[in-house]
Amino acid sequence: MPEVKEKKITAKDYASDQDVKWCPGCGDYSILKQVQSVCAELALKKDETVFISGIGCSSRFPYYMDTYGMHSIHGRGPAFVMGLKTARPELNVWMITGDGDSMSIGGNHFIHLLRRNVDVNVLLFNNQIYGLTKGQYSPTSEKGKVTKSTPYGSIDHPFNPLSLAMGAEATFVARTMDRDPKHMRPILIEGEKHRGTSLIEIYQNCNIFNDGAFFPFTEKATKADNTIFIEHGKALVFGAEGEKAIVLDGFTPKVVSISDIAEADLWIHDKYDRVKASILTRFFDDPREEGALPRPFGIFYQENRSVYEEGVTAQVERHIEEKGSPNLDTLLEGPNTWTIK
Amino acid sequence: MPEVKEKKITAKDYASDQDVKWCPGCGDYSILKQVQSVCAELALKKDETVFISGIGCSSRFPYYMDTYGMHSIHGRGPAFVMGLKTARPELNVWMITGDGDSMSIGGNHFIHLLRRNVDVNVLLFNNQIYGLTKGQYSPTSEKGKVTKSTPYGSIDHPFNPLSLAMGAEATFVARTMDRDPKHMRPILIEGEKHRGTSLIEIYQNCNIFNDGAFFPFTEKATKADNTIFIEHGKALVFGAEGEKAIVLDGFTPKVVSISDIAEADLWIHDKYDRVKASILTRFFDDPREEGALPRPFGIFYQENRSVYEEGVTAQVERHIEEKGSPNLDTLLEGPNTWTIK
Amino acid sequence: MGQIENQIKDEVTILFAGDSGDGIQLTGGQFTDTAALLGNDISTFPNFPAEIRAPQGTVAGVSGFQLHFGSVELFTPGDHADVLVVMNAAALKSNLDSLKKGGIVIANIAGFDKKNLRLAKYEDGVNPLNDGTLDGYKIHEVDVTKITRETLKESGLGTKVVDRSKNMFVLGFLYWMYNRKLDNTIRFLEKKFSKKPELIESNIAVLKAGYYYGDTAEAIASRFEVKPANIKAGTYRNIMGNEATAIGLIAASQKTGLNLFCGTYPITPASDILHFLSKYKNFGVKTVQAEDEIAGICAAIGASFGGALGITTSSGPGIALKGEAIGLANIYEIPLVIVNVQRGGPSTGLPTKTEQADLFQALYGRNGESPIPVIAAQSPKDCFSAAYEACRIAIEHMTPVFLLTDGYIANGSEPWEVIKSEDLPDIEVKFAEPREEEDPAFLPYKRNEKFVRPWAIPGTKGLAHRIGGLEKDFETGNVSYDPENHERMVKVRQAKVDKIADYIPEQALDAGEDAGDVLLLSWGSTYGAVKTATKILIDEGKKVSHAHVKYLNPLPKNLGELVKKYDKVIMPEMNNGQFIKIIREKFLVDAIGLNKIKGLPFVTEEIVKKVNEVLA
Amino acid sequence: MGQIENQIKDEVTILFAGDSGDGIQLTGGQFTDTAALLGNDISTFPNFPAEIRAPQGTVAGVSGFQLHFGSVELFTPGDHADVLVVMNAAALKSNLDSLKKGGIVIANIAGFDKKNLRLAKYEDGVNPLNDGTLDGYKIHEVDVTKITRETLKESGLGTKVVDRSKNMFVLGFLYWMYNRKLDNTIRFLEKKFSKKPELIESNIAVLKAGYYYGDTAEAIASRFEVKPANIKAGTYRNIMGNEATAIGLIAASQKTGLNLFCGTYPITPASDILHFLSKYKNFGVKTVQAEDEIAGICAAIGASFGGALGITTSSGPGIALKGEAIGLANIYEIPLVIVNVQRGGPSTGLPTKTEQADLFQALYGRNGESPIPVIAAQSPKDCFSAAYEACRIAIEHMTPVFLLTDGYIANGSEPWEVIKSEDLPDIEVKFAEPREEEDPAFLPYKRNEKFVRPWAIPGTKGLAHRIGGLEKDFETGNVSYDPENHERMVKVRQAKVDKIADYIPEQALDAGEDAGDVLLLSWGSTYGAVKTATKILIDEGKKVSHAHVKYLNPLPKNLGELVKKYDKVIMPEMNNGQFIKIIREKFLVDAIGLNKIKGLPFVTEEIVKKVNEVLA
Ligand SMILES: Cc1ncc(C[n+]2csc(CCOP(=O)(O)OP(=O)(O)O)c2C)c(N)n1
Ligand SMILES: Cc1ncc(C[n+]2csc(CCOP(=O)(O)OP(=O)(O)O)c2C)c(N)n1
Ligand code: SF4
Ligand code: SF4
Ligand SMILES: [Mg+2]
Ligand SMILES: [Mg+2]
Repeated sequence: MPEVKEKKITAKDYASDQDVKWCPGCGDYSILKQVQSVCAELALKKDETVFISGIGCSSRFPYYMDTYGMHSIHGRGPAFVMGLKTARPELNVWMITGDGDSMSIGGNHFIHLLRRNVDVNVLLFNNQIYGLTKGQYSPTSEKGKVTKSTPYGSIDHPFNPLSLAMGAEATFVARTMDRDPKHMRPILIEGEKHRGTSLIEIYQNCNIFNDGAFFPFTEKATKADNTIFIEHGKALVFGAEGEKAIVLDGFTPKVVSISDIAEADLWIHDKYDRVKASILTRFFDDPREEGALPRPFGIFYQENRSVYEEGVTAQVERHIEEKGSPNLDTLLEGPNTWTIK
Repeated sequence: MPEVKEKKITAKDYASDQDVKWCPGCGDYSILKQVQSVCAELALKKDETVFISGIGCSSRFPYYMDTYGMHSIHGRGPAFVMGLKTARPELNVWMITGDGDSMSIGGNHFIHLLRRNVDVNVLLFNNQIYGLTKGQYSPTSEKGKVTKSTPYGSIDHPFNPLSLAMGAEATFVARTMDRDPKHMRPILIEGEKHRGTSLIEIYQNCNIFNDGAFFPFTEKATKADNTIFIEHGKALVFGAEGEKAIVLDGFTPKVVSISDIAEADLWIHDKYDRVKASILTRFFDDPREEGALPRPFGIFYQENRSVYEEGVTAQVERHIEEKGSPNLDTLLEGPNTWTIK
Repeated sequence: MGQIENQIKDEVTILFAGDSGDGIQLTGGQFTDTAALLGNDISTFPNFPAEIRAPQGTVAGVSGFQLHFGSVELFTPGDHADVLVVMNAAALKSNLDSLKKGGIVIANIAGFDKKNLRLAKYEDGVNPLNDGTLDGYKIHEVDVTKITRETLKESGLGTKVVDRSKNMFVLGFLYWMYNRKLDNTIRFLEKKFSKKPELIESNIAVLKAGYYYGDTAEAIASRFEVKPANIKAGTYRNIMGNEATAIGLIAASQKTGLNLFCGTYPITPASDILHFLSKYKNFGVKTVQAEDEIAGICAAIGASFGGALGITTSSGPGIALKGEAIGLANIYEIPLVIVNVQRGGPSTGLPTKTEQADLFQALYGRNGESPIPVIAAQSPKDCFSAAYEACRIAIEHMTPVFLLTDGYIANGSEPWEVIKSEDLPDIEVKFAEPREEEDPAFLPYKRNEKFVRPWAIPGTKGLAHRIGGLEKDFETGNVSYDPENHERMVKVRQAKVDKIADYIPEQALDAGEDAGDVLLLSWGSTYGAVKTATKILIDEGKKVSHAHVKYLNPLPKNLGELVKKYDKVIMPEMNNGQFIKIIREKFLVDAIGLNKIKGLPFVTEEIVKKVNEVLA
Repeated sequence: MGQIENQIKDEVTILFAGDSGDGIQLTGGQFTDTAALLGNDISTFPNFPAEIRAPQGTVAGVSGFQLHFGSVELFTPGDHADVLVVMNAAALKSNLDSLKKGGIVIANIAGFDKKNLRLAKYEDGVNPLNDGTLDGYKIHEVDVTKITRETLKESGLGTKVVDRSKNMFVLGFLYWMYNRKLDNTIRFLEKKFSKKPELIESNIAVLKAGYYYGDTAEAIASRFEVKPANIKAGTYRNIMGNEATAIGLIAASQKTGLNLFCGTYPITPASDILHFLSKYKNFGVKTVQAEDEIAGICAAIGASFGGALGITTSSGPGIALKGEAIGLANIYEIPLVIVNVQRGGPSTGLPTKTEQADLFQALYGRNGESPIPVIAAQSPKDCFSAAYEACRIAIEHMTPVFLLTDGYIANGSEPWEVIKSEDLPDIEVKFAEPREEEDPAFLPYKRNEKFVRPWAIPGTKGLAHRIGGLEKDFETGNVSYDPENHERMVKVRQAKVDKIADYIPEQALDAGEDAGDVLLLSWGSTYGAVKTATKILIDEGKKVSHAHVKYLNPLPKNLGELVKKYDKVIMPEMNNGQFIKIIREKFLVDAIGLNKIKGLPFVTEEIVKKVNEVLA
């Protein structure tokens, strides 16, 4: 008997009927496209997938996905995720957030999500600016940034989101960029496969309020020298011809010419090594500075740790085993009664 | 002419007229005493010193200090500090917080305070429990903890407060304990001297709801083997007779017998080394486990970075220099006027 | 000395007071259980200090437990105590006001030594036991500490442990005074210390010592008897308000088959609801102690979106933090129960004291037009039905619902006739049905006759949809900036809440005629005091009626009509006047407020007095 | 063709509409400035889309700017436009409703090509320019894009840059229509592009092209003249509401010598206050963009504790988050100004639209009894005096104060007579004086005749003291759990706020007799529409009066008396009825609501209509 072939699901099937309303040229479009295409590749069930977001340009994302979705309130996405996943662990949940949403107002929920290790894919659209409120600096904006709210330059030292995540017990820490869809796809897929909170920071260009913030990493002329693509088990090499490598001098990373060192001395990326991953997250130099280390992209760190909602469910199940099925009448009666005749 | 000697100020001078109302035996008493005595030692001006706290047993602290003080709302201490210091950078400000106050509800303000590096001494009373609300687990409670709100054991993976602080760009990271006043004093003094946010985690026994949480580190019988006191420039040695040392095997710390290694191979503590400090904050094993690393006490990390409120003030001053003193009439007039006759 | 008299009493109020460490709550709880088991009606009121263990011996450290029991129906823990038990000087100092003129003081004289007198801030040389302070009262002094130690001197237990059982002496003595048997407490001790048999023995010994002391000591002239109450036949249990709330929530989840999800953050006096709920995991209850109140409520909303019964619990300051998320739940139109166990405010206020000052916060504490049903519980046991009813409205009307209780009834207890699960009212739950591709488009905001939209949960085929906090189109739920649509949506959200009035009972009178001189109009935990006062006034021949409002939003449809039938409307509230503003505004009646803002419940006589003033 | 007529007009309303990227706001702003400089009275209303750059050409992406200018006094941006300028089909679609019957449409036909018609969701083949949609209007079609490109074809500039100046063509053409000179805009262009001289030239060229087009094109039959208004002699400037708020706050800080500290978090439509304030660092202004709204207000409270003038600004959802901290400021009794630039709610609602639905949130949006003064601004320029007055009350009465404005007046603008700093009312600031050890103890909660406690700031000798959120003793401010003290404190905090009524003006009538058939009672940004409506009604001979309430808490002392003198009280509000509840409750008058909840301000005729209905 011939197999009945199901109609192959495509990226388009994940697009909702709503007009996408980001500014023309916004980096968000590329991310939306990759997510939809990854959904199709993994054939995620639309009816069992939920996109949850906070508030911001990026957080409009769920409206554009033909799945279940919650556009919630500013910064609180992780809490909605925690509630939904705890109640319904079997659902496939994605969270969309911006650098303001997750690093500013939502910082606390963000770090608590990571430590609890709820099974969710977190896409952090980092454009180093508040887009939706028309251009104020964010906790990831570089110091000295001139914006609407900092006409004479900002004073705050920024967060390094991945470094913060490492400190907050994250179990999957990765970075990619809007302008390199080929790189983004496998990272999204790995994130989806990871059990626990998969944090994927995506450098995203806001062409209206912070155009070019990441051009040193994303544009052809400068990309090769300013970025390093890290892969588990592969050496840390970069440059247009792969001519440069990173080695550790004690604990200090250094750029060397590949021809100058022995293969055995190369730094082989190990995503299970917390210390080395932490050092990698600290590759955070301003690319315009002399001797800047290249910015890493890829999966920095991964750890296998128990998942919050599974723990909750297991406890419920164990308790039912121990105490037996619930009996409402026993509960209503309580431990001590007396009877009046 | 004979010098007029001022009456020497004593710890008692910093005690307010209010009855101290912690439970008898609470570790908070010892911290209060040390802080008052350090204030006296440094002869801090009572009228120019402000203690700010959130809510919790620990946060009652300001009431007991005869300085200015704000007992505020749960978790928001850092924001009050930021406002007061920005408005009045010359004041000497201390912040008192608990593990619930700073790591749970106040986590976001806490990490933002650290990244901004406001000049304040933060004393984090970590008793791994909610004291004031009578014994629920906190984000620093160990997994599996049985408390009023987790009768079958907690599920959350806890924060490692110092590790989180490192990820949040802290510039001064230290740990001490209620039961070792001799160790606490110099740490408090160094914290007070540091320009920027000095984070001092203090292990504090809540003898009512979490008695003995830190006994492995604080009690005579076990202290020597379970703790390591780290000092800048000194080797990482510990044990009753200083017979054990820590060395790094690659990036992995190991306990060795001091007799087994050469002096040159000892790990000399360098509080300015971020990577090594980060590794030290990860000495976080359960002391009851086989092969547990000792828990470090002392100053883990220190960094000299510009202070938030000074940046704000400098900007104001530069702006006055550039634009001249303010003229309210010019402001009221605005750039464009017309006259109707 | 003369024979011991046996007096029959209709009702008695005992106030136990001592140091936080003295086991006062346990003692009171035991007496309560024993009285209940004998068939008395009871009502209790524990009163905690704000500190965990304030310094021993000080006024700040005094813990109290007031117990009212009787052979008649009771609705309050008693205006004033007949008997005041004080373990130390501070306990006397801070509670003497609550004792009836001529009442009995039982004092542990070990608690009146120099040190304790100083800690209680009596002046040097002054001892209230003998300086005339207690003139007009009947004093009975016992050296409880000493007798306890003597009783256990052979036990081999340390002094600390021995001293900890001195509350059992007091309990035994009171059992003697009130002709109670010891078995209930003995059973309790056997269970509690099942792993420490030496403590069972020692505690029972001291309990008995107290009982026998009554028999032998000749100082007390009377024993008292309080007969079983003539209450409705049936099986009863004793219940605390917070426990009743928790059980009410679980019952609603069991009855509907929805999983209960509670997202919350500890805060006094609401934490106990979490503590209770977290024990019942086998009922499918999931509790999350979140990082803060905001995360707690957002998690509950997330769970509700997933088809669970989402609950969040807190007290005033925590509720203040939830305002933004409550607005979201309102526009999501999703079931959610928000429990506020009110305490003294503003700000941190008086965390361990009671108040009713968060009604306006419930009604209005968020941005925009965001109407939310509000229900208030009137007594410890009523917390059960109020919680159950809050769930019913939340689920059947797809809306967040506020349940207001307060510190007074949350920690108080009373007997509760055990209800069978089958007798619980039905709650209708209907998830939206799966949809095939060829079916018409799913309209997540299309309403039924109650103006209620469908509850479409993830995992349901063909219902994928998105909800958000932006204004939404009337049917599709898609974002809409259309001006007319916005007005229509604001109005329909209001209409949906107003419509609930069709699904709740009309307002009934609790007592009195349906017209008259005065209507006492109350809500929440003032119920017992107002009911008792009304009875007294009616017995005095006054034309006074009482109506107690459980549904504060929407109001019962007949309420306006009802209030207008009285010459005067008096509204007692433990706040500076909140519900009265609603009544005045809605019905344009010149209602008169009676306000008590002391962190303490009304006593009956305060209400009687006010009514008499108004009538004069 | 015939000669061009020159009509004199009293007032004209122009509505510019086009894509967000079309420079509509700039065009409107330039026309406003030019009209203002000529001495017209003006009133403007910009209307933004919610998206930053919604897809070009769609209805969602339309940006509008309505400008009302006249030789008579104006109080609103005009009910309906005389002229509608549309840059594309979507702009016509979404704004035609706002055009007067018989009004003029100026349409850029390049914006009506196939693509644009499709984006605007017109059906295939339908073009509103020629399908009868515009029957009864005067249409003037211009291919703005084409002419602009032609004008600049020699300029060497790229098409993108060239196209961006097409708004200048429209502006030039309207200058011609309304007999305006170009110099103000030329000066503006010279300044704006001082670093890009090629753009000065090109923009001026297109501006002139527009002007000359009017001269040469023969399609328009009339030019119009609007004479300078007969307004009070003096020097004027144009001002937007948010700017006026910012300047009002700075003025109060300068006048008192206090440093201004603003702790805030961006949110539409309040962010501009932060943007303005952050520019004035040389005024000692310190702004902190905090991590969230809670941190923003807490930082402001911290700064106030330190002796600064603490300010926090937000809109509805952000204010919801501040509830707990506002309660703290209330019990701290410390100066603080909380600005809420209201927007459409509930929840995220309609972020770029206006509403007045946060009054109850201001009055009641927190736990416990926590009374806070509330002031509302009535127009863009009034934001200045309202902000200044909010600071005065905060400082002189040691209290947090709510200032309510809304999206309508925050983004709208009008002329404002420049005030001299010396003419600003005085604000009294008194920090508590240093104290020597031998002086009597400092009592941080001891009150003066206004019930106001001293402001004792760190750094002051001998005044070290602690404040907190727990209830405090009446004089010492130490923590107190005493029941009587709590009631006393709740009452005195209320009395302090009530007392402010002695220090604000009595309620005056804005128009009409002091008794009559109808009182229009308004608050906030409805002022202009209600004032204009009242004038019309009075002119028609109706017995209508108008009172506009600026102080919403406490209310002016005579307000009750005043409202009772009218047969009917009508209360227009851009919400579902909030202030009306206060008036009904307080004065037991059966006030009638007129409610518009569309994210848009009232137009005059809506009010006139309602009054006529009530009078009928
Ligand atoms: C409680 C609250 N505060 C503030 C806002 C206003 N607001 C909306 S989005 C946003 C920041 C957006 O920045 P980000 O998260 O980086 O998202 P982006 O727009 O850059 O994608 C702010 C401050 C809000 N909607 N709610
Ligand atoms: C907004 C708010 N939520 C909750 C509470 C209740 N609460 C008071 S203190 C506390 C936690 C205390 O724990 P921690 O900070 O560790 O202090 P500790 O008492 O252990 O010193 C909580 C939950 C509160 N006061 N305010
Ligand atoms: S403002 Fe920036 S982030 Fe937002 S949609 Fe536009 S380009 Fe994208
Ligand atoms: S509860 Fe614990 S932390 Fe609080 S005062 Fe008592 S011992 Fe100290
Ligand atoms: Mg952003
Ligand atoms: Mg703690």
